[in-house]
Amino acid sequence: MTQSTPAIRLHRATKVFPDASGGSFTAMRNVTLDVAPGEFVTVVGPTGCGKSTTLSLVSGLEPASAGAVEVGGVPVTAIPRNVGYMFQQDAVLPWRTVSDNVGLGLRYRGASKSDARSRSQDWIERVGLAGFEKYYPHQLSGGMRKRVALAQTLITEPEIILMDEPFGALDVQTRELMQAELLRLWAGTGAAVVFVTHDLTEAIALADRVVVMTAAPATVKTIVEVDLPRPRDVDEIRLQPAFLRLYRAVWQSLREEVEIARQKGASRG
Amino acid sequence: MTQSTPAIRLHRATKVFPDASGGSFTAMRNVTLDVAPGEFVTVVGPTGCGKSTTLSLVSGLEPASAGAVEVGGVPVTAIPRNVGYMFQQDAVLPWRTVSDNVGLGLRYRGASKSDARSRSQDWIERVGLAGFEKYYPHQLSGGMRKRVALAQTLITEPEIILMDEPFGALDVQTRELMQAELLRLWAGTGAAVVFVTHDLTEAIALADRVVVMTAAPATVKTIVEVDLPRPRDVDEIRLQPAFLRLYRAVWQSLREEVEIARQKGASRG
Amino acid sequence: AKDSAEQPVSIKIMVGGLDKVIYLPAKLTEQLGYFKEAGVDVSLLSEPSGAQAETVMLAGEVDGVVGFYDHTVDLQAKDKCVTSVVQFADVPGEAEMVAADKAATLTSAKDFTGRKLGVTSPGSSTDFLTRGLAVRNGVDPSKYTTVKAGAGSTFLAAIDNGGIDAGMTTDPTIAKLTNTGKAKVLVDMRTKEGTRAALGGLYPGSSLYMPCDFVAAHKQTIQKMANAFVRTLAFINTHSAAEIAAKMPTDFAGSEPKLYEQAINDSKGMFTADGLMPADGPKTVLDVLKASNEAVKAKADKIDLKRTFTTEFVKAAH
Amino acid sequence: MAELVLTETPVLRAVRGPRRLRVHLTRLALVALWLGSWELASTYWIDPFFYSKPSAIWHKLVVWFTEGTASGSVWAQISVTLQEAVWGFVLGAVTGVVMGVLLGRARFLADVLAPFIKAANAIPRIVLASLFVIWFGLGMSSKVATAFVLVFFGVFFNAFQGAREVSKVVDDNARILGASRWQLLGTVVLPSATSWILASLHTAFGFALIGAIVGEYAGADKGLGLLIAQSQGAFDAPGIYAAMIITTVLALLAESVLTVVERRLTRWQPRQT
Amino acid sequence: MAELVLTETPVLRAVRGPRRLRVHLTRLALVALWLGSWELASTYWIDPFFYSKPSAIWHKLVVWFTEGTASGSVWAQISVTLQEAVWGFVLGAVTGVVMGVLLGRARFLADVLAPFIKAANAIPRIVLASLFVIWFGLGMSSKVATAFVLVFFGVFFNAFQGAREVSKVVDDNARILGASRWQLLGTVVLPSATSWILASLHTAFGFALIGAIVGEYAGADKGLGLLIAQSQGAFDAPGIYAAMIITTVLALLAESVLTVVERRLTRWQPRQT
Ligand SMILES: Nc1ncnc2c1ncn2[C@@H]1O[C@H](COP(=O)(O)OP(=O)(O)OP(=O)(O)O)[C@@H](O)[C@H]1O
Ligand SMILES: Nc1ncnc2c1ncn2[C@@H]1O[C@H](COP(=O)(O)OP(=O)(O)OP(=O)(O)O)[C@@H](O)[C@H]1O
Ligand SMILES: [Mg+2]
Ligand SMILES: [Mg+2]
Repeated sequence: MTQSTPAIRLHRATKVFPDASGGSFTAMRNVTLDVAPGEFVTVVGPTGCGKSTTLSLVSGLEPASAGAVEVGGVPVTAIPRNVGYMFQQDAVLPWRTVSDNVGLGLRYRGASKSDARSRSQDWIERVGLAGFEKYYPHQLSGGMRKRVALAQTLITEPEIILMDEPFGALDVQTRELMQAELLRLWAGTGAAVVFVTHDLTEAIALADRVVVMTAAPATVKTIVEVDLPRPRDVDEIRLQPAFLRLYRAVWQSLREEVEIARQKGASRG
Repeated sequence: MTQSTPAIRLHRATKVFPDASGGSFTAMRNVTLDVAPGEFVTVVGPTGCGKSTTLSLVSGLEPASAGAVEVGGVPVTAIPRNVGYMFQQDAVLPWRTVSDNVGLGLRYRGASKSDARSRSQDWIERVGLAGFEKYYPHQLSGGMRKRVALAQTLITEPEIILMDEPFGALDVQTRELMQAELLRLWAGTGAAVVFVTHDLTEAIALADRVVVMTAAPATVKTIVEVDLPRPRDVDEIRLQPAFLRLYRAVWQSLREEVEIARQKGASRG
Repeated sequence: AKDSAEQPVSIKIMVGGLDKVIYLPAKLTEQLGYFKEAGVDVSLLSEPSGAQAETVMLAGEVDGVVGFYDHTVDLQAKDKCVTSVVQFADVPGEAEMVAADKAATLTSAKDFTGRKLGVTSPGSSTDFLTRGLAVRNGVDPSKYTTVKAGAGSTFLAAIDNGGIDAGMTTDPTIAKLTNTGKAKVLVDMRTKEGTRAALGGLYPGSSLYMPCDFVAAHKQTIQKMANAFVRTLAFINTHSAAEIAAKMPTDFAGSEPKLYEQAINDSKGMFTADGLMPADGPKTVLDVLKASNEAVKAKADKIDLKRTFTTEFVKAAH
Repeated sequence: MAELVLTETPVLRAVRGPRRLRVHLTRLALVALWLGSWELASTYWIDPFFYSKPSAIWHKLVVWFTEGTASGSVWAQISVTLQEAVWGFVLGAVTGVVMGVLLGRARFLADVLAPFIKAANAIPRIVLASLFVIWFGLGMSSKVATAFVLVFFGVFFNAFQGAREVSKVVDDNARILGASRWQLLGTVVLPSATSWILASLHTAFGFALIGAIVGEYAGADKGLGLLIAQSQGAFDAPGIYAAMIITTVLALLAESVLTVVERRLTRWQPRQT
Repeated sequence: MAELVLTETPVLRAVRGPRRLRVHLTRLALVALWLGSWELASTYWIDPFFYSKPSAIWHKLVVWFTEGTASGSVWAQISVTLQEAVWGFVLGAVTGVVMGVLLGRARFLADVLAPFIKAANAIPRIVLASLFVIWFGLGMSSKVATAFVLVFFGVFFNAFQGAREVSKVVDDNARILGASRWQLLGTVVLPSATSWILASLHTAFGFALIGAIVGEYAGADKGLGLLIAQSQGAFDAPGIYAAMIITTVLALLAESVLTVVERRLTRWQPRQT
């Protein structure tokens, strides 16, 4: 893979779902987006516009209806190697303890039990779940389950990291800790990250580029380059004037889309 | 019910769960809180502290291990009448369409099919899901499912409204629209609301009082009275100096708790 | 294998209902210890359906079957050679029973038309006999309904609740029915006279038969076994029903030992004293089967009755 | 293991056509292979007296359908057995679902009755069949009863477990929304247990047929069970196999009806790829 | 309906003790009521010749256990039948789970084979039992085979459906985390299908016993099936019922073992209240 090959390439990617009444529903239309290796891209867009669908195309879990989806220069037909995907829904294994869930990816990759255990212990501490190693998911709170999923995804050190609203269920402070943790990890590895969020502060604070998507069917509306210096202190950065300018730009762009989405919804109804 | 009877009364309510290794885990300890009819209380606290547990005690789904839980002056032994509870997890019926899901509470209360349908149609439009009436939950995005749950809960016009991070998965604008919708509905009915959120802006903008909970086991740490005038425009209110003062108070209180939570976690590990 | 080279073998015999009185000599021989004394190792198995027992034998799973002689004729019509080695009974030991409330209108086999007649199972000896009776009395078998009524309790229940008008069965069912007055004997084939009157000759029933090639290959062993059986038949002839019943396992008597004893008493007469095939028996069987069995009817001319039984062993046992 | 295509690459709609064809062709090939080798084996190596052969079975079927059987037209036999099986199936399935769902939701009743139901399930049905003949007579009811006891238990245990596996949060949600006990059963428990119940129904009709035939075995004047008994009595292996084939075809027909019902009832689920 | 306590008010741990006692007492009362009315009825109204009576059955059991049966010690009969049933159960359950899970995940194979398996499921087992004697001989194997075919289908269909009901997002997650096919089967499909498989195993051992007994019916020199056949021939109603009771007790014992296993395997689930 030469330096110029994007880690992720979407070219006019389109996704059509069969619709409730036998017709079809276009969730994504002609989405074109390249993510370079080592780049951190955040995605914002009106609810229900097609953000999760975009991630599922990149992950290889759903095939595109039309257009090209490539990871590492190779068209996606199955799940690409070294992809990490943290789902929007609860996706940890209900029959595994926290410790086993976090170590799962390592075990799948052939790590020994004790090796997986010690490395997962480290991650459990990083996400602040020490003491809950032996708990089953149903014994955890929503935010704790999210953090298990986070550790589960990052422990395998994927080259492509897809995250779908990972920090939505966390309190402000924990969220900032997790953001810092994520940035630290990412800076070390040069992984390409696509990060979906509804929190614009988060979107700008973390990203190299913020992608604003249109209301369904999703296309790329604007891409806002975030030229803030790294390493960033997420807590402080949002007081800088450059940040506020970016915030307003993204906010404005998004607001238009939400309006469109609502009007569409109303006209459909 | 006289005016002085609180709509919800928790007195030294304690909840102990059996723990993973056969011991027990105290999720709430001696939580004492009264919510008056027509009062809007928001609850913030570190992730995993016991907020959802508190709601489940009030809803009658889980019995308290000790202490008193009363709704409308009556000890809670089963699900009290006229309670609405929007869960943190996805809880809509997967085998019902959006339209049927929203109308469910009405149908349970004996409304005719056509009546339920027309009233649910109204609510579907309010939450911006017009056009998706015939979709099944698995065909919706995470944020759309949340909005279905919202409509489902509010359509029955409950006197006690319990909401567990209802707007966490929505984009900023949609979230504001939903907040406004909720306030409008609540203002008309005089329902008591307990609203869990991680978004401090939201917590303050909506509330009469913000309850800050301690790290697990949850107790009430501080209660911040929000003396901002109503009706409030959520979008504008957060620029007022009074708001910023309140924000800082809550933030400070919460930050301490998160620190404690992290240290506890680390010492347990 | 030649006789001289023959190895002593252990014999497996499938009995078409170990507990049925008509097959009593099998278990009795074992109980009396005659097999051991004769120097053969015989194990008895049970299988309620005669045809199934034979299929198992032909498949080589057992060496002999205690069942009705008529099946050897039936099987020959299907190109399988099976030969009766010891003939336990020279009459079927069956009776056509008519339900008490039908006895007034159903007085002989001539009245079979339009009736529901019970047999243990279609294709069994009871079925052959019923058809034979009908044909001899001028009733075409298609004019009545054959009902699978089983034996024992199910048969009793069928008579009781009108499931069948009449039916062919053995002791102790016959005894039970007559004792309780629920049914009467219409045609009695438990005695020589009755059988002759019904079928025009003796109809040998209960017997031990084996595949022809097995018999040819194991003459010494079979001789020993025949010795044991002939001893048993003599024992039956010289002892009272009570003495015989005392030798049998208590379980066989069920909950009513008296009934069992009575059944043995009623059926004792049908056993041969010497294990010999009655002279006119095979021909009666062939006649009955010609009328009642499609396969036999089709090959009636080709059937060689001599191959269906042998008296070689029982004669030598004298 | 090359055949074990785990559902990794979701298949597009358009691919369905040829895929279907491939499925049918493979099935056909399997049947042909099986019948061919059977015919060959029974002609040259094994004794058709025991194992019969396809051509003889086919001939038997032709005779039955054109000339009828010893106990009358083959359609009469089929219709008797089918009626018994359908009744047993319907009664057993309905009772099984109702009792399973009710006990699945009523802890105390379930705790009390569980050992009895489990014990009843262990009673050898073949013995029951002859007891039923004694209790209910030789008519249709004894066969329906036999079919019933075979159908009931499978359906019951699945409905029971299905009623217990209802997602807790969905159940809680419905109760908060004001569902009464019965509404909860109808709108949450039953739909959620549907896949469980359907899974058990797939085996149930087969069991109903078995029940009817076992019942006929224990005593009857008509039906496929009688045909089998007759064929066994007459050493007529082709007859045995022919009756078995008719039974099988009946079961497959019932199965296809069930599949249509299933598709309607599980419309809400994500389509499996 | 007063009894139908839907699981509305979660029960605290402390209430368990007396609740358990109440369950046991109610059970006991039911058994006493049932036996008492049976004894009474058969003494005064119904014919014990057909229906037997508890005291006679008890007496029969005493005789069997002290003096033995016609074919030897009753323990020998039990051990023979139990061995056949256990083998049939183990083989049937293992094959059913393995095939069910594999086919549940392999669409093409499943599509091709489904009609065959459904057809096989409709074959009347009683006929099979007599065919098995011919194919496998009179020894234990033919009974094991009969038990096998009775166990297999129930387990198979449940394992199959269980493998299909795996939560899509959990499955996706495991695949993203790098699970190979086999790892996916072991860590996701099997655990998720566990309740399905366990539900089918609850009926399966009963079926295995039935299979063993039907097999013994088709020809045997030992076993509970033979005891039943013998009792039937001897009009010995107490014998029939006594043998049935022994079978039932065996099934209940197996059931209690299964319950222990079940509790271990489903430890991860929220405790049901
Ligand atoms: N299986 C499906 N069948 C039909 N429509 C679907 C299906 N899956 C998703 N959709 C539709 O596709 C659209 C986009 O869904 P998606 O989950 O990608 O949204 P999203 O941007 O992630 O929204 P959110 O922010 O709420 O999570 C939605 O309108 C949804 O209804
Ligand atoms: N069934 C259970 N068994 C054991 N512990 C439990 C159980 N349910 C909850 N807990 C524990 O109780 C604590 C509080 O959980 P709760 O869900 O109330 O948290 P929360 O405040 O809602 O957190 P979040 O903001 O992440 O949703 C957690 O530490 C959790 O591990
Ligand atoms: Mg999404
Ligand atoms: Mg919570």
